[in-house]
Amino acid sequence: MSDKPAVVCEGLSCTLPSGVQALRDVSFRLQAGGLTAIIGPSGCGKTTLLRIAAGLARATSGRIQFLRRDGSADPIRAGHLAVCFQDARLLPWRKVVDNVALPLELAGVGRRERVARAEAVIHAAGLDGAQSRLPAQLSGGMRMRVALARALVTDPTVLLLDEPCSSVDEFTRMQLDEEILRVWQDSGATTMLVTHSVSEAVFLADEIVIMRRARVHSIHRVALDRASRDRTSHAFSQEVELVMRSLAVAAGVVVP
Amino acid sequence: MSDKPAVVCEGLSCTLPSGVQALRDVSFRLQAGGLTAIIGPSGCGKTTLLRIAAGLARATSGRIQFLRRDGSADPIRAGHLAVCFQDARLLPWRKVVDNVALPLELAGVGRRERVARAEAVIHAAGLDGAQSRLPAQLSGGMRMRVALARALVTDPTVLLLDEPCSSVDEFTRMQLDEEILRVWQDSGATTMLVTHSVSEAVFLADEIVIMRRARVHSIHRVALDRASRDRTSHAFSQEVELVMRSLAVAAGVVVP
Amino acid sequence: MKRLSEKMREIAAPLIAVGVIAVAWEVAVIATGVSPLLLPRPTAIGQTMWMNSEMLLSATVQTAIAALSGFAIATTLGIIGGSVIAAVPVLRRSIYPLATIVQMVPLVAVAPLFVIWLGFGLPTAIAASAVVAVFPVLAATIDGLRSVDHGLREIFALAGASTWTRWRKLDLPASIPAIMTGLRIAAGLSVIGAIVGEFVSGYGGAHAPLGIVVMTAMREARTDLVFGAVALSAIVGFVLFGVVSIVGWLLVNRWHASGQSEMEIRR
Amino acid sequence: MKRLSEKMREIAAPLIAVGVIAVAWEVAVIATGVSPLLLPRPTAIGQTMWMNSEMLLSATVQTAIAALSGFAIATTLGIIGGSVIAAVPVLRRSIYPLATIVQMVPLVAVAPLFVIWLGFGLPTAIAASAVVAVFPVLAATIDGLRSVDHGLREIFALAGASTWTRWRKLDLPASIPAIMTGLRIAAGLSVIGAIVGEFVSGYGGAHAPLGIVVMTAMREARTDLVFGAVALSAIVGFVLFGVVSIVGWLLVNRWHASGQSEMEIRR
Amino acid sequence: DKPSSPGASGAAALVSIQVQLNWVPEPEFGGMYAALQDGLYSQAGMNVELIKGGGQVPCAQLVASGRVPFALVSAEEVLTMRARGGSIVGVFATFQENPMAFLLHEANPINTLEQLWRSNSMVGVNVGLPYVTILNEKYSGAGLKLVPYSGGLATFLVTPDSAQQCFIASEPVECKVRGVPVKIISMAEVFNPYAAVVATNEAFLKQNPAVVEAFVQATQEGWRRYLATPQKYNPAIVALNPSMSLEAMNIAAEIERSSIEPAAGKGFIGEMTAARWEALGKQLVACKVIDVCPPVNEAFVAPRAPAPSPAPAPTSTP
Ligand SMILES: Nc1ncnc2c1ncn2[C@@H]1O[C@H](COP(=O)(O)OP(=O)(O)OP(=O)(O)O)[C@@H](O)[C@H]1O
Ligand SMILES: Nc1ncnc2c1ncn2[C@@H]1O[C@H](COP(=O)(O)OP(=O)(O)OP(=O)(O)O)[C@@H](O)[C@H]1O
Ligand SMILES: [Mg+2]
Ligand SMILES: [Mg+2]
Repeated sequence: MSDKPAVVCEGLSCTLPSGVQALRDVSFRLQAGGLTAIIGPSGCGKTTLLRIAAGLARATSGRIQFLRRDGSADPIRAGHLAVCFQDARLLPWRKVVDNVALPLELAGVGRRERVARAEAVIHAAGLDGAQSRLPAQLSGGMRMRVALARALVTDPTVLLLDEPCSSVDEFTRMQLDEEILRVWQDSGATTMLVTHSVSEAVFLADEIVIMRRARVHSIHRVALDRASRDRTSHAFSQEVELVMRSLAVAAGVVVP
Repeated sequence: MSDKPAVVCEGLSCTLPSGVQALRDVSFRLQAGGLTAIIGPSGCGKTTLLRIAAGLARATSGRIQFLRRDGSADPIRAGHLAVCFQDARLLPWRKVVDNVALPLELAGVGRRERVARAEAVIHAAGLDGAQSRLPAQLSGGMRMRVALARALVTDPTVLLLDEPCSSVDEFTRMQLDEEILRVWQDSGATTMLVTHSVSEAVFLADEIVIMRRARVHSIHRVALDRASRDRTSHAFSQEVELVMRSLAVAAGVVVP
Repeated sequence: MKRLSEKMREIAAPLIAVGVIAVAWEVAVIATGVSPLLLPRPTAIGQTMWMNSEMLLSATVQTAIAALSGFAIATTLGIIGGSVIAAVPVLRRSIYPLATIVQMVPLVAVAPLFVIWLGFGLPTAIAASAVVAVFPVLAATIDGLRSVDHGLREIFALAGASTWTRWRKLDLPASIPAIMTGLRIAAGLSVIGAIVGEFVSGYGGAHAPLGIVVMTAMREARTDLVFGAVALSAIVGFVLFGVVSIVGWLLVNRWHASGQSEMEIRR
Repeated sequence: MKRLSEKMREIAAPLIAVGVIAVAWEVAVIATGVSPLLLPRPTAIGQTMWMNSEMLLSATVQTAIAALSGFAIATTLGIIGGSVIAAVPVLRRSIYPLATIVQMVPLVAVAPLFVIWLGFGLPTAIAASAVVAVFPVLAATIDGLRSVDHGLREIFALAGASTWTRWRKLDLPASIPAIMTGLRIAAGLSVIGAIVGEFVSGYGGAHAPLGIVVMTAMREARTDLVFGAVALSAIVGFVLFGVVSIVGWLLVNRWHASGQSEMEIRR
Repeated sequence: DKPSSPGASGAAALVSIQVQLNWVPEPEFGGMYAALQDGLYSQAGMNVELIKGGGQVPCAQLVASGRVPFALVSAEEVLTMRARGGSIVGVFATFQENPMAFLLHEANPINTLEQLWRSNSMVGVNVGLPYVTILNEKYSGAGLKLVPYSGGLATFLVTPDSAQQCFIASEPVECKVRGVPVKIISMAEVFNPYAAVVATNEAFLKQNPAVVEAFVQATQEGWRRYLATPQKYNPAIVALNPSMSLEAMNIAAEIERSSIEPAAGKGFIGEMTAARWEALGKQLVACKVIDVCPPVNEAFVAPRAPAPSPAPAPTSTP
């Protein structure tokens, strides 16, 4: 896992063409091989941050760097950075299995292998039986799961997930969380997870970046041992409560 | 409020063109002026049910009826049934305010009045300042809030909401829940709310229909008084726990 | 399969329309007493076509060959050229507007060049057909490619897909509905292009193609034969149009809005 | 505003391309020694145009009036007709394929009808222009309307919007990018339609339009004048194309993919 | 307002008459422009408008359908239209000799129709004209490469051993002006219909015989004047068609004179005879353009010989 880069943001600001300042002086670090969650009110700049990290948008000032353990810059090879966007973005003419296998196809993986790998993640995403449906024949939650499966099917060094589980029920979400965890642990990818679920963040992340109005509000290190992250435990609830309070402040809610 | 119809589903089944059976023998009743939540795993048929209720899809068998208090059929006038779909469905060339005001515009409400009414819901949805942006200039969560605002801006007799709050953070969601509650109480609309959040369902609904694999798994009457629905109270947590267990069964999760 | 057979049934619809129009036309001509030299009756046209069926058949075959070849060339050049132009912004700004010129040149004016370069007969008719038909394909391809969803393009950019790969797997499939519009327009144009090409390029072998039949019949004031030949060229165009429509439908009906049947509120 | 001025700059690009092509052409003609009777040098064409500028200017104005009027008629009929056809499935199945015929009729063949119904000169040139240009607009409108997102249509259906309201507020705006493609194709066709119309209809006014100039110059083997007249007709076409493109861009750049600049991966 | 007896009411109400020409203003219509310029038509009580044509104007259909009272057509068009039921009538024949000919480069060894048709030259001809069929039958032009005449001269000029059909007062003049040595081979020996025939339609003729007669006479006089001094009238034609030079028009007028003017002492301008129409009809039937020749005496109204003295057109019919 020593080959996964750290992602370092320093003083990132981003003013969009419309004049909206989506990020102001955002600094934080995704630990190499770590899993960092980003939470914050709707519209606070999470997606913009993820897009800059993915190289799809340019920061107005500040910089973002991918660094190896030894401090040298890591020019991530194309295809080694996987993104699950907030909208599913499926190719409407491709079956589920071919949508999921797309990144492998583009990376030149042979047909048999990529179908096998795609079917494995499709199964993990609870989409058995939908392999040969077209996106239009899926429910909204299923479409998002296909998009997540497509991001997880590769063996990325950097994994950026933008609310991958927002449109599924709580139990499916837990199941998907397990899958994200598995992929992260297997691949050791440096992972950034944008989410609205505090309990999801606490369950999955090493660190939680709480954003507020285009800025980093606070950064919370999850104090729980990975082994002891049981959602039903008291410690877990306490941790969730803690983050929730920070988030409440970020969201401008008066905390009782 | 006596003019709001009850919605009665009897033995609804729906086989989609692809051969998927999205609903099997679904029966339940939306009380006139009541607020019913539908929860269930992703892909279990919630959206299909909502589409049939909205008249956008046809049931293969069974029937759905809109009934007045006196038992006569209520042919709901166009524009008196409002839907917030799972995807935002905004007109990309219209500003936020004009998207929200669209149903009023189509109902022939004058420009000044409809802008005023639209701005009020835009404010309640936490979208102040975004009135004159185009949909492409919004974040994912903001787009969904615009869609919700568009459904709430009319004075519907039947209100169908399909996961309106799934892509926002927990605090914005609470704020939106308050707004849904307010609109529901003001208009007395017979409301159906598809949601993935059990606590949202418990907070808002009179009854919770739990679906499983195209069928109604169980129907839960929320035992709490509306006045005493405090999310931090023990009674509330208990109620949530109760529904969660049913849902866990529906989702096929072994409950400890 | 059921839907494909439905599609086949759609072929019947224009035939019925043709029948209705023909009857209306017949009645109108008889009622208004317009001279058959200007507007012959459909029955007279049919009779003439029947009497000259052998000659007309061979003419139609020749013109169809020219039109089909021209259409094929226009399709190929239009899609390739359009893709290149869409991919290179400087070309799109400079060459694309100029490409309009290819459809604006009066063929008779450049006929001598065509004829010198390509010779008389079929080659010039094919070239004329291609020249007239290429711009719609080009324009539709360019506009289609430029309308591809940027979100989907990002998926390919992240995977490091080459422009060529992205074109094959995203841009082209996503543009098929637009390109089909271009091809539908080009279908008809390729036929008229072939006929005008025949006007200027001539006899081409023992039997005259439709363009020559039209010219000769016009000079001989055989209006019914003119209309018969025009009807046959229209049939060539219809068939091409129909094939394009069916192919387009087969390609996109499963995923594109245009392939889905219209929704209506049911309650 | 900055983006509009950028758009204006785009007008310069084809002009530069014209310059480059002209130089290449000049060199090629000199190098290959092709007869100026077949392919005159651009400088010779320029000279001839300059010497005949008055005559050519008035010819261009006349042809431009015909082409513009034809284009306007084609746009109106194409959009209205396309909307009606798209709205009524039975028409779409029966009439739409038949509509291809309007662009497939050799104008010379129906010229007598045109001239007799519409009279000499301008009216017939306008009609010819409209006939040639209408189908692309029609086809693009139909295909555009049929591609409107069904999800958005449901919003209107639920609000009980009439077909007319939905057309104004949803279908038409959503189809503008597609319609613009049709109009871009129609721009060039309307010019060639006007010129062919002039071939068959003669001219009413004192001065000959471009179609007549082309005809007479050909008869007199004044190839440089033929090319000069063709160049002027091309300019009319360009201007029309340019106006359509700019109008289209102004209408959709804020919301449609085609108006957004290309994304590239930055890291 | 319907045209009625012309000249009867003097200058009061001029009858409005349109004439559809089949080409742009050129010396082939010189007599009509001369009549216009000298006011012969208005003296005859007509306000004549010569509508400029464009090469593909459907003149025969226009006049047969009554869209215009007069149009210029060829004699074979009159017969074919009549054979198909069109009510067109020739009233004045401008060209007594077929003005269509073959144009060859001067250096070309071919000098006769027979030589040309038995050669394997490339010959540009209009598709669908009867003379091709006639020549084919007569000389079996098996080796000949017939190509469509596209209305231009460029192909001919760059191909020294080619030939193409021409109008004697047009393409040869252009070549002369350019200094390209050419020669022409007339096709009159095998196919000699009247050309630039002024035609009207039967209904108009029946209702306005006087108008037709007056028009024909004014045209006749116009031609007489034009052929006498074409230089006097050509500037006005150049003004209408600046693409042809005055020099070229003057040359053209000289060339066409012999085909228009009657040979000394024989006939008169515009004359038509039944024999010539009969002969044409036979040829058209022979080459299957028409199945049966319509009665030729109905196909034309021979113009009267002009009054011996060069007087203005008759202005009074009591
Ligand atoms: N257009 C369609 N064609 C074929 N199958 C469809 C179509 N739309 C939905 N389905 C299938 O119907 C079933 C029910 O879909 P529906 O959208 O009602 O689910 P849902 O409960 O709303 O799920 P989610 O919570 O993910 O939105 C799913 O299995 C889905 O795959
Ligand atoms: N293309 C755009 N043009 C202009 N403004 C934009 C654009 N995209 C986003 N914005 C604005 O930038 C801000 C940050 O947007 P972003 O998408 O990063 O929010 P987010 O935190 O992801 O929100 P959400 O949770 O709702 O997805 C918002 O105020 C949004 O309105
Ligand atoms: Mg976002
Ligand atoms: Mg759903």
